[in-house]
Amino acid sequence: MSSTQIPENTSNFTSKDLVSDQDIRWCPGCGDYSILKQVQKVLPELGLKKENIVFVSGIGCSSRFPYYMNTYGMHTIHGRATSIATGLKVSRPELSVWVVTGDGDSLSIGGNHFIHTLRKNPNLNILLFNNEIYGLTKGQFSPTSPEGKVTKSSPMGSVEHPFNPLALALGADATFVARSMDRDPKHLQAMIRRSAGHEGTSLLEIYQNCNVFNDGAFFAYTDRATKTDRALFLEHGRPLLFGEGNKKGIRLVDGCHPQVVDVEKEGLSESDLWIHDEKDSLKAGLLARLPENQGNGEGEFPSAFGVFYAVERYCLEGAVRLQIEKARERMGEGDLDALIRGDHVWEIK
Amino acid sequence: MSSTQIPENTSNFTSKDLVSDQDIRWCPGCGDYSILKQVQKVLPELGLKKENIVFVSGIGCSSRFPYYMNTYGMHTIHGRATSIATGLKVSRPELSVWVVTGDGDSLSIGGNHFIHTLRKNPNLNILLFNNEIYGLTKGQFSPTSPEGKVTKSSPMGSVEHPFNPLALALGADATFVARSMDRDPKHLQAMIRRSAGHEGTSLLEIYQNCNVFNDGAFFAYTDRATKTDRALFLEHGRPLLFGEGNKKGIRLVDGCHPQVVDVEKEGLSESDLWIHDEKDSLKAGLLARLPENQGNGEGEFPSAFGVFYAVERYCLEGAVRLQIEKARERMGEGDLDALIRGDHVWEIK
Amino acid sequence: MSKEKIQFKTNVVIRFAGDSGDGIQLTGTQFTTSTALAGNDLATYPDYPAEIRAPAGTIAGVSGFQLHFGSDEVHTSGDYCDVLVVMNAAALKANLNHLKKGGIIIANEDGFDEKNLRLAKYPDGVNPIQDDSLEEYQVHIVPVTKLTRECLKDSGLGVRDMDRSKNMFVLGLLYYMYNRSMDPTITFLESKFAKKPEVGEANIKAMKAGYSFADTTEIQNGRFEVKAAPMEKGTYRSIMGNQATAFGLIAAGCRANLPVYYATYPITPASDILHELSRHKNFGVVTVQAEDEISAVASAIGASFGGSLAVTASAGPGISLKTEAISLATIYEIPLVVCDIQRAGPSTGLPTKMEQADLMQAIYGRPGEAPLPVVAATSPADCFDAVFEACRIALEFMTPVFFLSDGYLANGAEPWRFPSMADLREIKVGFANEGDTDDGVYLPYKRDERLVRKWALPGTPGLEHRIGGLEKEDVTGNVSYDPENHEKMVKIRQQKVNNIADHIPLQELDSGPEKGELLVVGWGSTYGTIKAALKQLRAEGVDVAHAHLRYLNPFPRNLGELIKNYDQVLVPEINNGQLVRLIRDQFLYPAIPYNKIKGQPFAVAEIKNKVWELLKK
Amino acid sequence: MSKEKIQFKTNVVIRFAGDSGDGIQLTGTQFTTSTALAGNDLATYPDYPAEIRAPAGTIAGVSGFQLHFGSDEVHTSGDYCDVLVVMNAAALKANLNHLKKGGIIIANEDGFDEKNLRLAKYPDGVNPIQDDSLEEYQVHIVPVTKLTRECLKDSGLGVRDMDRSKNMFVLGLLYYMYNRSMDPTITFLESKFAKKPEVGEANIKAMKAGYSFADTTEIQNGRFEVKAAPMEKGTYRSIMGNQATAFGLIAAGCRANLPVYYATYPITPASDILHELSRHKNFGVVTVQAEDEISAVASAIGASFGGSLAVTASAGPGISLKTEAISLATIYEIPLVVCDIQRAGPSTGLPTKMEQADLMQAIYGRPGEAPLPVVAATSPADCFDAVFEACRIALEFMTPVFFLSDGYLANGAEPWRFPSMADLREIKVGFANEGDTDDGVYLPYKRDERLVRKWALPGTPGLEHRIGGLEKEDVTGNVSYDPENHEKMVKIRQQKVNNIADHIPLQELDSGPEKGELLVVGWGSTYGTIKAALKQLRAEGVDVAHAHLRYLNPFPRNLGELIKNYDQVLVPEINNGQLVRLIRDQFLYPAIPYNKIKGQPFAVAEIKNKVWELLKK
Ligand SMILES: Cc1ncc(C[n+]2csc(CCOP(=O)(O)OP(=O)(O)O)c2C)c(N)n1
Ligand SMILES: Cc1ncc(C[n+]2csc(CCOP(=O)(O)OP(=O)(O)O)c2C)c(N)n1
Ligand code: SF4
Ligand code: SF4
Ligand SMILES: [Mg+2]
Ligand SMILES: [Mg+2]
Repeated sequence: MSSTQIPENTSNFTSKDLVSDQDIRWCPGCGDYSILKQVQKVLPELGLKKENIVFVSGIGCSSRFPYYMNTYGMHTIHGRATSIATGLKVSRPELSVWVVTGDGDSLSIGGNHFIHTLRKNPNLNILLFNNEIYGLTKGQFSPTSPEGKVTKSSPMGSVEHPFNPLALALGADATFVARSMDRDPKHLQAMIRRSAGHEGTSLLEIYQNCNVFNDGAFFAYTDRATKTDRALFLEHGRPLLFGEGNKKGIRLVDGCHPQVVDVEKEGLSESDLWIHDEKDSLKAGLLARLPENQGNGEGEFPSAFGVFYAVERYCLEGAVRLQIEKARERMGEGDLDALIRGDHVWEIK
Repeated sequence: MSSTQIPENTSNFTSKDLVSDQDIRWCPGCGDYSILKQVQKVLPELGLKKENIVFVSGIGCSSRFPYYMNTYGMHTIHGRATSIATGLKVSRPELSVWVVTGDGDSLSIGGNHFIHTLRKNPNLNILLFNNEIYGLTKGQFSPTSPEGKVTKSSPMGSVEHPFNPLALALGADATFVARSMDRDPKHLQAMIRRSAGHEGTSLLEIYQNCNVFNDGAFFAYTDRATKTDRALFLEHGRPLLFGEGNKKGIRLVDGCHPQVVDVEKEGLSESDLWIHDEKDSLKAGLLARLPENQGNGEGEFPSAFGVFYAVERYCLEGAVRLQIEKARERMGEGDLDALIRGDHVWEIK
Repeated sequence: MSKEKIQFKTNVVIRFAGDSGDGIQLTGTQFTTSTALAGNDLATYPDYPAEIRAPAGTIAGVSGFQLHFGSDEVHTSGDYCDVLVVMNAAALKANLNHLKKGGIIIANEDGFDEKNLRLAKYPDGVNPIQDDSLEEYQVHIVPVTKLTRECLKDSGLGVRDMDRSKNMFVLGLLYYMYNRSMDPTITFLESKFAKKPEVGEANIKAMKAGYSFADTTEIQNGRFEVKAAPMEKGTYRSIMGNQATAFGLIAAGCRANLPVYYATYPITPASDILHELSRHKNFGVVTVQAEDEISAVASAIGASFGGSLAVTASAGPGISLKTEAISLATIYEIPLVVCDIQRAGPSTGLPTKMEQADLMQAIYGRPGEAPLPVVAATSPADCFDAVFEACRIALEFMTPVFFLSDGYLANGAEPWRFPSMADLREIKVGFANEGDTDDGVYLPYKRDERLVRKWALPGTPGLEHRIGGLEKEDVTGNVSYDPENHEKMVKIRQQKVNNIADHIPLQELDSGPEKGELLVVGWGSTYGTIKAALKQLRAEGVDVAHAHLRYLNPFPRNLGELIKNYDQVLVPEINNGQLVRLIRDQFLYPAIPYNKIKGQPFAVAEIKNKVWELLKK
Repeated sequence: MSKEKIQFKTNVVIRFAGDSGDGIQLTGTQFTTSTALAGNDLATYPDYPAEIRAPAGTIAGVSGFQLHFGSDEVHTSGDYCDVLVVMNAAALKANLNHLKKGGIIIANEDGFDEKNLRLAKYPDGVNPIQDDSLEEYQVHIVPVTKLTRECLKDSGLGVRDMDRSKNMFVLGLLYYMYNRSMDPTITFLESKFAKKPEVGEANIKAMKAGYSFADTTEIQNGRFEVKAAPMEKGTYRSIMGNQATAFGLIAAGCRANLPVYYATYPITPASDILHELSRHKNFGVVTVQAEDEISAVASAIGASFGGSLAVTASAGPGISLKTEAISLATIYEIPLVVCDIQRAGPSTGLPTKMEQADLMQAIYGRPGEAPLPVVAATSPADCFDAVFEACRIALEFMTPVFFLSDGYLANGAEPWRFPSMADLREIKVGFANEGDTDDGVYLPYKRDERLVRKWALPGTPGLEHRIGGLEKEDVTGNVSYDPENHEKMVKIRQQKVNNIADHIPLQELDSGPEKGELLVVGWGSTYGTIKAALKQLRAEGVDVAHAHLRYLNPFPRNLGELIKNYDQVLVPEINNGQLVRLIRDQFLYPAIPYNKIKGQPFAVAEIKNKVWELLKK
C-alpha cells in the first residue's frame, strides 16, 4: 500500500517567518525554548509550504507550542492531540502534521490514543516533551517520574513504577522511535529532520528540562563531567561507543546480553561490538531498556540517543484513500440519487 | 517492599458453589462457556474464601462473566474494569480480585487503564478473552483483528495494523504475561492457577472462539491436523519444541534470531535449542512476536502458549499500605482535632 | 386462488416472534419490502434481545419484529397486533400480551415440543397450543419445521441447513394470507445466496411451499386484502432510521460539496450508521472506527479543522464521554455534527431499548457555558431531513450541533417518498479565502452579522492561525485573560446560537386548532403515536392540537406565543420529564409532563387516555 | 514608634501585585496569618496567571493577592483596594483599576526601570511613577530592590538570592503600617528554611529592614490601626477552601468510621485538595493520582464497592470525562462524592479564574435519567461543612453526590472558628450484615422506608452478589429487561433523591424580611458579596432578603413557598443563568437572572446597584 507523500517543493519561508506574534509564556530557562528554536530552524529545510504545516498539541506547558509557530495550529484538550491530528491527517493527507505533547499529555491521560496512533501509523510527527513531571499543574509526578519521586502529590515519594516510553511505543508497534534532548541543539535538529522524513508516525522523545519543578533531571546527559559516560549516540550501522574518547563500547554476550567493555583495554575491533541496526525491533527494545540493565565490568549503562528504530509500514491515511479509490473504481463515483433511490421502489400515481 | 498476601486458607466452597442462579446468555457454542467452567474448576483449589473473591468486568459478551459466578461481582462500564478493580484492590488488599475483559474492552476503549494497570502492578488477575472481534455489538473488527479483516464496519477489509497484546503488555512493564485458549481446558486451568499465584498484575490472554462473528479464528491451534505445528507450549527451563512428536524445535541464531529446526534430522540436543526462561524480558518479547517472523527452513513459526514472562515487582497496594504505616509511625495515628486546629490559632473571648 | 373468501382490511399489525436464531428480523424486513411495494403505508419496530444469541428456546432469546401496514396513513408500529407468528413456545409466552383479543396466532407446532416448553418455563405437562388457554384467539398450528424438512428432503442439505429455511416457509404462508407477491424476496434470495445457489433455492422452495400450504389448508379461510394506501403521489422506498441518517449525511456532504468524515466507536443502536456509511466509500466518505468515543470525536474535530463535514455518533454512554471534546468544539466554533441515537439508561440500562432521556445531556451536559443547537428526528424517514438540517446548521453557523434520534427510529422502517438531489437545499459554507486579511493579518474570530466566523482551511496561504480551548480575544482569537472579553465571548457564543432561530422555520401545528383547550407538544419519535392518537380523537369528536418540535435549541421564535394559546399543554416524553422542563423554564407556562419510561414507545391508547383525562378535569 | 499619628480604620483592602516570581502569594498569606492572629475578620483572593511563570516583567506574568480585613464582619475580599503594592511596572498597569480613588500606592522604584517599563508596554519615555498620571493617589515610591540588597550586602548571598527577599522587605513595611507583629512570619521563615538558615536569616533581616524603613521614613504618616473584629467567641484559625475541603473529607471519614479513598487527576483549581490529603496518610487516607479522570472515578467506584468513603475531584473539563462512570454509580446506588472545583469555561477557558457554570452539568450532565444530590459551599471555611454534608448524604443514602466549590473558594482564605471532632454529626452507614438474607438469598436492592438499600461489603460471607450497569430487577438486583420494572426503578431512583429533602434543613433566610419586595437567592461563593451588599443596603434603609442555597438538588421543601413571599426574586450567578432556570422550571416563578461572567466574583457595588435598579422599577 503506497502511502501519501507530502509534496516536496522548495520551502516558501524562513525560520523567522515561523515566529508568531504571540509573547512566549514559558518560564525563563525552560527547555521548551530550545525545542521551539530547533523546530523553527529545521522546518524551512524540509521543502514544505508554510500553509501546509499544522501543529497540534494537547494541554500542558509544552502544548502551548502551536501559539508560537506562525503556521496553522490547534491547541486542543488534554491527551487528545494524537487523535485530533490523526483526523486531520486522514482527511487531508497533503498536510504536514506535527503533534506536540508532554509526558502527562501523551502517556497519562492520552495513553490510549498514543498507543493506538502508533499501531495505526498515520504519517504524523510526534514531539514528546518529556520532563518527567506535570509542569502546567505545578509539579505532580508523571507516568515517567522515577519511583520514589517526591512531588506535591507524592510527599512520601511516588509509589508508581514508571513507563519506559520508548519500550511502550515499541510494544505498540511503532514504526519510528527516536530520542533527543533540549540541551543538544544539533542532535535535536538532526532528529527532527529524521522524524519529518519518516513516512508513518514518528515518535521523537525529547528530554526537556523543567527548571521550576524538576530541574536537572537530564543534566547528566549534557554536563561536562558526566555526559560522555551517560549518553550514547546511536548511528545506523555503527558500533555502540561512548565514554571519554569513545573508549567504551557495548557488546552483546550470547547475542542478547549487553555488556559494557573497554574497547582499547580488551583490544576489541568494531565488529566485536553491538552494531546498531535501526531495522531490528528486538535490539531497539534492548536499547530502550539499556540503562535498566545492571552495570557490569566497565560500569553503568548509558542512555541512548538517536534513532532506535525505523521501519516502513503502510500509513493509515494512504490505506484509507486507497479504499476510497478502489470503491470508486468498483462502483463508480457516488451517485446520490441512485443511492437514495435504492433497489426497491414503488410508485403512487 | 513486601506486597500484601492473600490469606491462604483451605477453601470453603466447591466448584458447584460458584455457579450463580442466573441463566447464562452466551450464544450456544461460545468459547466463553469453557472459560467459565475452568475458572469455576480452579478457584476452589486456591485456598480462598468465597466471600473474599470479587470478579470485575467491563462491557462485552465476555464481561457478562461475573453474573454467572456466585461470588461478589461488578459488571461495570466499557473499558474501565482494570481501574475499578485497582480501586477495590488498593482499598481492600485482602480480597482476591479478578478482572474479566474482552479484546475491545481492554485494548480498545480500555487501553489506557490496561497499560497503566500493568505498570502499577496491583495484585489483580486479568483474564483477557481475545476473540479478535467485538462480539456484543455484533461483529466489528477489534484492535486485535488482523489487517484486511472483513467485518460489518470494514466491508473492504480493516486498514488497521493490530496490536500484539502480549508485546504491548511487555512494553508496558507487565510482570506476568501468559496465553492460553478456551479449547484446551487443561492448559487453561494450569494458566489460571499460575495467574492466581502471581503476586502483581497477571495478564492471561485467552484465545476465545466467537462462533457467531469470528468462528474458527484460533482453530488452527486445536484442530488435529494443524495443532502440533501451530501451537507451541512453553515450560520454564525446557527447550522450545513442537510439531508431531515434538520433532521440531526453535533455536536462536546469533542469540536472538529464532529459527525453526528439525531436531532429529539435525541431530540437535536440547541444549542447542532455545531454553525458555520466564524471567527473561527480552526473550518474552521475542516469543510474543514469534509468529511474526518469516518462516524459515522447517516452516512457519508457531504461536506460543504458556507463561511468557513472570517476574516479581512490588505491588501497588502494598506500597500504598506501607506509606500509610510509615506515616503513622512518623506522625502517629491521625488526630482529627489536632489536624483541624493546625499551628496558628487565636482566641476571641 | 379463487375458492377462498377474501376479507378487506384497512390496517393490519403482524408480529413475528421466534428465537434469535430463527431469522425473525429477516422475515420481517422481507414482508415489509413486499408490503411497501404493494403500496401500503407502514411502520415497523424490531424488538430484539440485548444478548447476541441467548440460549435457544428461552424467553431471553426471543426476537420480535412488528409491522403495521394499511390502506390508510400509518403513524406507528401499532399498539397491539392482529396476527402473532410464533416459532416456539418462548416466543408465544413472551408475546401473547401484544396480541389483540380475538387475534390470529400462527404457531410452529415443532417449537412446542417438550424441550421448548421446558426452556420457556411452562409448567410440566402444560402445552398452550394443546390446552384451551388460547380459546380467545384464532390459532393456526402448523408443523413448520417438519414441512420445511419435508419439502427440502431432496435438496441435499443437512437438517440444520434445512431448518434455517423454516422462516421462509412462514413468510410464504403470510404472503399468501395477505396476497403479497413473492417476487421481491425471490430476487433478494437469489442475490444474497449468489455464491451458494443451493441454499438460495432451498429458501425459495420453502417459501413457495409455505405459500402453497396456506392455499391448500385451513389457513385459506383467513385470507385478507389490504388495499394500497392513498399516499401522496410519487416514488417511494422503504427506509430505516439509521439508514436514512447515513443517507442524510452523505446528501449533506454532496450539497455542501464537502467530504464526509464519520468517526465513531461501535455502540447499540448507533453502529448501523457506521455499517451503512462504510459501504459508500465511493462518495469519498471516510469512516473511522476509533479506539474509543473520545478519540472518535477528537478525530472528527481534527477533520473539521481540515475542512470535512465532520460527524461523530454514539448512544448516551458514549456521548457522555465526548462532552469534553464537544465543549472544545463550541469554543473553537467549528462545524461538528454529534448524533446521539438514544437508548434506555442510565448507564448501560436497557441497551437495545429506546428512550428520549438524553435531551438534557445534549442541552446542558458540558462544563462551562457551552450552548449548541439541538435538532431531533421524528420518524425513520425523517432522520434524513433532520440530520441534513443538523449538518446545514453546523456548517452555516460554524458550530457543533446535536442530532437526536433513538433506538425506535434507528431500527424502525417506513415508506419514504425520497427527494431527488435537486430538491435538496444547498448548504452554503463560509470559507475564508486567500487575501481575507486585515492589514495582512488573518482574524479568525471576525464575524458576520449573524455572529458567524469564517472557516479558514490549512493549505490556504496567508490564513495561518491558531485555535485553542483557552478563552480567545474577540476578533483576533488570541489567548485572552481579560475579564470583560470573557463575558463578551460567552455572550457572543450564546447569541450566535440564539440567532439560529432566525434561520429556522416558525413552529407550525401538525394538526388541530390554533387556540383551544389542549395542545400536545412532542419531540422525536413520539410523533407518529401522538399524530395517530389525535387523529382518532378527532374522529371521536375531540379536536386537540399537536405541535412537534424539530428544534430543541434554540426553540422556534413563536413557540412561547403558540403555547399560550391553549388552556393546557401536555408534553409526552419517553423519559422522566425533560422537554417539559425547558418549556416551563423558558415560558413560565405550567406545561404538564406525561412520561413513559419502559424502553418502549407510547401506545396510541395511552396518549388518548391521557388527553381524555386532561379534558375531563 | 510614638511619633506618628495612627489612623483608625474599620476595613482595609490591600492588594499585593508583582511578577509571578516575586513571591506575592507568600507575602499575601503571611500578612493574612498575622492579621488573623491579630483578631481581624478577613477574606482573601489570590489572582494568579495561567502560566507557571510567564516572562518576567510582562502583564501576563503579574500575580496578585488581595486581602480584606476589618474590625467588623468581612464577607468578601473587597471590590476595590485601599492599598496597592506593586513590585514592577506591569503590576501597576494591570492593577490600577482595582484601586480606589485616593488610595495608597506603594511602588518598588527599581521595578520601573527602562526594561520593566518596556515589558509592561508603557510608551517610550513614559514612567507613571515619575509623571503626574498618579496624581489622584497617595504614592510611596520605595527603592525596594536597592534597599534589600543594601541590607543583605554582608549576608554572603548572591544578588539573585538577595533579590528573592525583596517581598519580605515589603511585608515588613506593611507590618509596620498596620501595626502587625512580625513574629508569626519569623517563626514561619525559620521553619521553612531550617535547612538553609542563611536564607531564612536574610529574609528575616529584609523584613525587619522594611519595618524600620517605614518607621524612619515618610511612610510614617500612613500608619493605621484596624481593631480586632467583634467576632463570635471561640478559637479561630485561618483556612483556605481546598484545605477545608480536604479536612472535611477526613472528618467525614472519621465520623463515619471509614477510610477515605481519594482518587483524582491533577487539574487547577482542584489539585491542592490532593496535595493536602496526601500529607495526611496517617489518617489511613489513600490518595491516588490516576492516569486520567476516568480511571480516577472508576477506581473510586471500586473502592466504594469495597467499603471506603470514596471521593473523586476535578474541575469542569475533568468532571465531564467522569460523567459516564458517575452514571454507573447512580444505577449501582453506591456512595461516591464528586467534587467539582469550578473554573471559568467552556473547555480550557480561563483555568485559573472562577465561575459557577457547572451547575447544569452537575444536575443534568449524564445520559439517561440519573438524578443525584448536589451540595454547594458558600465560603472557604464552609467547604468543610458542605463537603462533610455531601459525604453524609452519599453514605446515608447510598448515592453519588456532587460537591460544588470554585476557584475563588478553593484559594480564598478566611478565619474559621473550627469545630471539635465531638461537635460533628455522626454519619450512620447502613451496612448489610452476615445473615441479612431472605430465605438464604441476599437481596441487594431491598430498601428501607427512605428507599435506601444496604451496603454489603465483599468479605462478608453469604452476601455474595453482583451489581451492574444494566437495569436491575427491583429488590433482587438481577438483570431485568422487563419494561414495567425499568419505569419502576427509574422512579425509585428519582424518588430516593427527592426523599433526601426530608433529611436536610428547610431553607432559612440569611437576612432580611420574611415577605417583601425583593429576595436575593444565591448559591456558592457569591455568599459573602450578597451578604455584604444587603448589609450595606440595610444601613442605607433598604431591607432586602437573602436566601443562600446549600442544597441545589433536591431543593429544601419550603423553597417554593419561600420564594413566593416576595414580589421579585433576583438570582445573581457567576455564569450565564443556571440556578435561575431550575427555579423557574420548578416553581414557575419569574426569577430574574443577574449574571457576571468575567472569571471574577461580583463586587458588592454590583449587587447593590442591581438591587437598586430592581427596586426603582
Ligand atoms: C481533562 C483535563 N484534565 C486535567 C487537566 C490539567 N492538566 C493540564 S496540563 C496537565 C499535565 C501536564 O503535564 P505534561 O503533559 O507532562 O506537560 P508539561 O506541562 O509538563 O509540559 C494536567 C494534568 C486538564 N487541562 N484537562
Ligand atoms: C462507552 C461505551 N461505548 C461503547 C459501548 C458498546 N460496546 C459494548 S461491548 C463493545 C465491544 C465488545 O468487544 P469485546 O470487548 O472484544 O468483548 P466481546 O463482546 O467480544 O466479548 C462495545 C463497543 C458501550 N457499551 N459503552
Ligand atoms: S513549569 Fe517547567 S515545563 Fe512549564 S514552562 Fe516552567 S520550566 Fe517549562
Ligand atoms: S457473539 Fe460471539 S463472543 Fe458473544 S456470546 Fe456469541 S459467540 Fe460468544
Ligand atoms: Mg511534563
Ligand atoms: Mg472481543
